Amino acid sequence: MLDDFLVRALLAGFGVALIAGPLGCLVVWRRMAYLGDSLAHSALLGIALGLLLDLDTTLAIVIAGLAFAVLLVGLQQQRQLATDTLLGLLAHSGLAIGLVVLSFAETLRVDLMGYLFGDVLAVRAGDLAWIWGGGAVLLAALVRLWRPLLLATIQEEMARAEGLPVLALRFGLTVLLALTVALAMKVVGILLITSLLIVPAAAARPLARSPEAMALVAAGLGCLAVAGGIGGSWFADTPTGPSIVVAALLLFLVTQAAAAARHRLPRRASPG
Amino acid sequence: MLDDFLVRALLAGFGVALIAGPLGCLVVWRRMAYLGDSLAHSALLGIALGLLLDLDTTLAIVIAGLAFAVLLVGLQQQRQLATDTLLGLLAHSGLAIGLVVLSFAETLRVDLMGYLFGDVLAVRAGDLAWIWGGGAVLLAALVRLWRPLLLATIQEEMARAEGLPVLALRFGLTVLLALTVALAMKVVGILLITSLLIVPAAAARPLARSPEAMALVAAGLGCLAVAGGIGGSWFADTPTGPSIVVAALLLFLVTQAAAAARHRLPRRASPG
Amino acid sequence: APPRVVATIEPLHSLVAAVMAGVGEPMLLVPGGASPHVYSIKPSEAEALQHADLVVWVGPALEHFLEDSLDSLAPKARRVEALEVPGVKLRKARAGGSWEPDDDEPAGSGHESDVDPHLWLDPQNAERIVEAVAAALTELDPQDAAAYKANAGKTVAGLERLRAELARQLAPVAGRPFIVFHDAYGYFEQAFGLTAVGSVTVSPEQTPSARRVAELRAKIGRLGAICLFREPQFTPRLVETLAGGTGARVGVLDPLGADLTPGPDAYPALLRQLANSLTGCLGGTG
Amino acid sequence: MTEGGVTEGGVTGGGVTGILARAEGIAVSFAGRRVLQDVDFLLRRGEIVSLIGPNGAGKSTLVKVLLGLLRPERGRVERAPGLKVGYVPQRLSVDPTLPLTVAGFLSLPDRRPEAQRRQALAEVGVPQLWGAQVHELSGGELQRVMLARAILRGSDLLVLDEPASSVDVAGQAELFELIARVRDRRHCGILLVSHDLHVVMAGADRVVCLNRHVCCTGSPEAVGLDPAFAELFGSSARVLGLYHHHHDHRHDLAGEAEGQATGTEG
Amino acid sequence: MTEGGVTEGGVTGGGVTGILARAEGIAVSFAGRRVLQDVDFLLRRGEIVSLIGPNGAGKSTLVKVLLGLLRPERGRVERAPGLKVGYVPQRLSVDPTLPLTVAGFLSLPDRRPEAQRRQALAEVGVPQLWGAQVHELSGGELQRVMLARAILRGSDLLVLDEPASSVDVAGQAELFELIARVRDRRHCGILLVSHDLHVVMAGADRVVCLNRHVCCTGSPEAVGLDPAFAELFGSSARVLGLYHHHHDHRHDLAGEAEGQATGTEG
Ligand SMILES: Nc1ncnc2c1ncn2[C@@H]1O[C@H](COP(=O)(O)OP(=O)(O)OP(=O)(O)O)[C@@H](O)[C@H]1O
Ligand SMILES: Nc1ncnc2c1ncn2[C@@H]1O[C@H](COP(=O)(O)OP(=O)(O)OP(=O)(O)O)[C@@H](O)[C@H]1O
Ligand SMILES: [Mg+2]
Ligand SMILES: [Mg+2]
Ligand SMILES: [Zn+2]
Repeated sequence: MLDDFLVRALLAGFGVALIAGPLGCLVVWRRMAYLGDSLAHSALLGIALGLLLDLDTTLAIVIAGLAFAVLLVGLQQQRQLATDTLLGLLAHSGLAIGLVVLSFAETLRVDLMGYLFGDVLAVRAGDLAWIWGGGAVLLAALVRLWRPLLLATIQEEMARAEGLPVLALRFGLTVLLALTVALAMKVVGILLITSLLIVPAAAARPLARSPEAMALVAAGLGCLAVAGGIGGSWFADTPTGPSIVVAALLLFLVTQAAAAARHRLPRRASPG
Repeated sequence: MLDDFLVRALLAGFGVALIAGPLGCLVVWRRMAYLGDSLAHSALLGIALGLLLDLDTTLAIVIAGLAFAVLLVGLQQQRQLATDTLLGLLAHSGLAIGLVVLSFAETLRVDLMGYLFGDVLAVRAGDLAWIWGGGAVLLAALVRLWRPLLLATIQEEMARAEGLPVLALRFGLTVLLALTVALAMKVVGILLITSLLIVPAAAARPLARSPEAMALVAAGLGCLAVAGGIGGSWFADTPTGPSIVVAALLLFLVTQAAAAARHRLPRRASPG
Repeated sequence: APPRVVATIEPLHSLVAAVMAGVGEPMLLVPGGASPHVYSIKPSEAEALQHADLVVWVGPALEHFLEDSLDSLAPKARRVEALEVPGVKLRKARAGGSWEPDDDEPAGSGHESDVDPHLWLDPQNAERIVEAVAAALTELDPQDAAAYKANAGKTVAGLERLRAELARQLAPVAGRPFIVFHDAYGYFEQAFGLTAVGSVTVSPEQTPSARRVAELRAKIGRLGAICLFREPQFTPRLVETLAGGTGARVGVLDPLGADLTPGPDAYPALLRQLANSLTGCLGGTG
Repeated sequence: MTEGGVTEGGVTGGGVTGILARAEGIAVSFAGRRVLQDVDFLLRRGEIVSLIGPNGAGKSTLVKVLLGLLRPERGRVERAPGLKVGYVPQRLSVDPTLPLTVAGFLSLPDRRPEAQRRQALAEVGVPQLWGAQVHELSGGELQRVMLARAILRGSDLLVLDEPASSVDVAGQAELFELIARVRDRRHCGILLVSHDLHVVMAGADRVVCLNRHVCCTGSPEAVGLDPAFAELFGSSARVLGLYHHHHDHRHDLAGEAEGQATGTEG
Repeated sequence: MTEGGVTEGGVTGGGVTGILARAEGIAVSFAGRRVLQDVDFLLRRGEIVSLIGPNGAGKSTLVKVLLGLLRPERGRVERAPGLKVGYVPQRLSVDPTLPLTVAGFLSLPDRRPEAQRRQALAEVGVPQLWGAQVHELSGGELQRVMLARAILRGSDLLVLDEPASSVDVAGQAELFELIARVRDRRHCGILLVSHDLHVVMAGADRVVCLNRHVCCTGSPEAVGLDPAFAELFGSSARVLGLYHHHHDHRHDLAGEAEGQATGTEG
């Protein structure tokens, strides 16, 4: 017996998983695993500022995401700090500034954590249209950028020398990610969207021999995790969002174990 | 007029900054910026399990940290996923499993947010002894491992071939970090300790030409951020922990701007 | 069949249960220990909401997580939103830190998130909620109208007695200053003329500044003996910082009644627990 | 101090003897140390230019300036408008986090027909690597694959920084023949950087000898006889000076290597 | 199927003619493809062994197996107990996130007196790089510095995988002289991998020719005349076969390179 809200949750989860799969592969290849968290924290800052300035929350989140993309691409211009460091720095600073800003308007009650956990069971029919419509647009943009992005990921200097607009590509990717997170975080929560970016892509890695295969497998595993997580949450009566993440983790463990078994011989000797 | 609690906050902050500076450099070099968050989330899982099994919280945090270190080092044995991906995966899974576990024990009261935001103003005299004593022990261990760790960071294959116990070193570093985070998170909160790991190290990078210099500068900048943040929180009436993070961010921006001004010519041409 | 009713937090659940006594039992959404500030629903709860005929909640200022869920899961259910119940007296949240008595002002227009949502701690507000719930139930289930009317009358009378009893109990400590952990007791103070002189923080996510801690400590010193109240969900460390070396006593207040067994008796028990904590600490016998 | 400028289109390209890229008066310093000083450089369509010089001479730096990857402190760089560049950097490493076959790599960033890709692989002598993962290639295999991709792109300008440093001895001869063939067929310009005097000079039309500044430039024969060249490469160069290029594509080289060369000036 | 084993201490080292490392019956496959098949290898104290073979022959793989970085599918590896290894891998890249001077790098993982470090840098021909940042070095400079560090460690066994692939021509001769000097002075064993026939064979006591299996092995002269060697390296090897090693450290080499070499078998 599939209740209505379960169907909506499934559809929303599938929509998010399908776009998060390919984007997540780029996130994993480019060492941007922290990106979801950083974006989320900058979004919290955006929400806080939006409340102070009486802006619409979604608008505030999108503006914060774009500002974040500009900042990140700007900071990446120097070569002395790795992307994960920059993302960690932005994440912590975003949260800290958000908290300081909020302290100036103390009586505003902003439920920071509400965004963290979100609620995939509370998806409305209108949200579905947003997720699938927005997801399709984002996916189309990603397909257009796919090959240039791959080359820029493998050998950035070479890509630049050969005339690819590497800076614009990096900015484009960050904006795509920011919009995806903004789209998904109001509906399914930050924890779920950032997990669906990383975990299925990581689970897909040992099964893939080409970037496209990895993207497709990641999308498929993401959908599997959504279905499994919602099913598990129904039967065990556990919180749905976290259950999906746990399902994704299980898939990751399965593919890792399979890969380890396949490659058992020869493997790297354990260092002395 | 320095109130007693301010002195304690300063001393605790200095203690954390002094150990976080050098460790943070290793975190930044090894692309482990996500480590603090992952450890913190695994600690939350530990707390949840500890409550269920009636364990002491500190013990639960330490056990969770060690388990985390084993898991991370184990997962790093495969080469197909970067460290930041593994850390992101562990962070999200840790949090998700923690939430699922907590849902089975509904009446447990866990103040997740208390650990996240902590409070450096609530430091007790006994905490100071822990931080400085524990910090000294951890720092001594770090000094012993410093050079081998550096070589393993630069060229892991070479280090292994030359007989360094790379796996043990990696495990040792992760354990040091886990213990530092465990030590500090109960006292100053997760946000502050993870920020003090990343931000001062990032700020120190452009000023340093040797690893040791970077470690010392990071420790110094961390102390400066603690003093500045606590001072700022006093004068501007803002929350103390976040103010320290914002102060560290300001220092980062200053050193970046100084480096950019110094290296203005020649710089990389902006790509097409 | 009796209408299916969902109440969000334990105090509201208790009031609803009292109104429905003998007809049915409402369901409690957020269990006592969990904080309504941070909650994510499970499928069983989503299903309960989906099948609910009536949802009783405080409002988006408290159960933020429900704001969207209600629209999608229970679009047709009747709702009683306590913040909107006619006759309920609302207060503005006070900025944390040091308060003077004239800081209390009634909430009028302004941002909805400025409202202090802990309105159930005023027994008169509880009476209004009881009446609103009874009215809603009567519309949904006219057959049991008589039972609801009788129950509501009994509950309101009980609440009146409770108010008188607590007023008597709390009168001796009315003038004694105390400090609370987060600004959750304004309604209770107002109802019984208590003098809270500050809170450590407005909401648990926001930690105080160094200056505020210093001010609160100074105030404790100036006013002499004073009580500081922590809450069971939150780590007591800051309260210790405030109390340390000042001679202030530390007590415990719990605005949600996490330890209480859900049911009609939970609400009075909650208020008595608060009153006992207050008199215990402020009266110097705790 | 004039700021370095990079222009696209200042050079009229397209023509058969058109200039593909030109640098004038280039100066680059790193942390106050001059690495390039007043360097002029010119590359025309259809010619193979070898850039040689001792380690640290600034060869890779000049290449990066020419390609617009590095902004010079002084001087001007111009590139023909719409110039299509193929570049093989000196240091390569491919990350194992990204699964990628050689076949897929050859189709980046634009899809290429399979037949073309297979032929390019065959031309660089590694047809069997079609389905191999790029990050698992051996050092020499990777260099060959990078070269195949650069050639496949149909570039107007091929820039190869030490393209054969890990390629085996039989392969090197083949590769330099291939490079000459590509130039003949496509009439593109080729800039070849190498430390290895004999292979690089073998097929070049022009040699530029760099050591912070341009020491000497001209045909391989002329450069070989230049005293600046002898000074730069020490006694090993003296023998190379006798070098002659036979157009039957057999490379007879006599190299004498002996100690005590001047590494870098001051 | 016997699992590959790595033993430390199965070989009695220490003695003047002691064996430093031995591999027997090594087999390695990647994804089902045999890369090494039944390979035996032996390295004694005081000898310089050159490992040569075409790209993809399995040279780097064999080195990794010998060093214990890769567990073989079959076969045994033994190393002298307490063997001190110095290793320069084929592919190097140093991350700019870590600030490190050349001087500091030479003191990893153990501190070394400044005088020793300066001398090592001078020996590899780059004394001026003392204060340079490691990640800013040019390709050849980095290789020289890596070599200096490996020599400085005072290892019993030096393993250099393509140590001179980016080093300039004058530097290469110096480096191979230096390697011979190190061997003479320290009496250590040296394993040298290279694609570059003439430089590698120049100073070697023994040459091992690898192409999935060991094709031929022996003194440079003997190997040069071996028909397996000629087959492996094609016509370019025929001329090299005439090679003779003069002990006045002048390296006269005549190399003839011509197309159509057999890349890898199968
Ligand atoms: N980013 C940098 N910062 C500081 N110094 C640098 C940087 N890049 C290169 N250098 C220095 O500039 C000099 C020239 O470097 P370049 O890479 O151009 O040399 P090269 O001629 O290509 O040498 P090789 O033959 O070794 O590749 C070297 O001494 C190098 O140490
Ligand atoms: N990790 C790996 N996975 C799969 N195949 C591999 C891996 N490492 C090496 N190979 C393959 O094994 C073969 C031998 O590689 P190896 O690096 O040992 O060659 P090599 O003799 O050192 O060549 P070169 O002269 O080009 O350095 C190559 O064909 C290579 O593609
Ligand atoms: Mg170079
Ligand atoms: Mg190799
Ligand atoms: Zn509250």
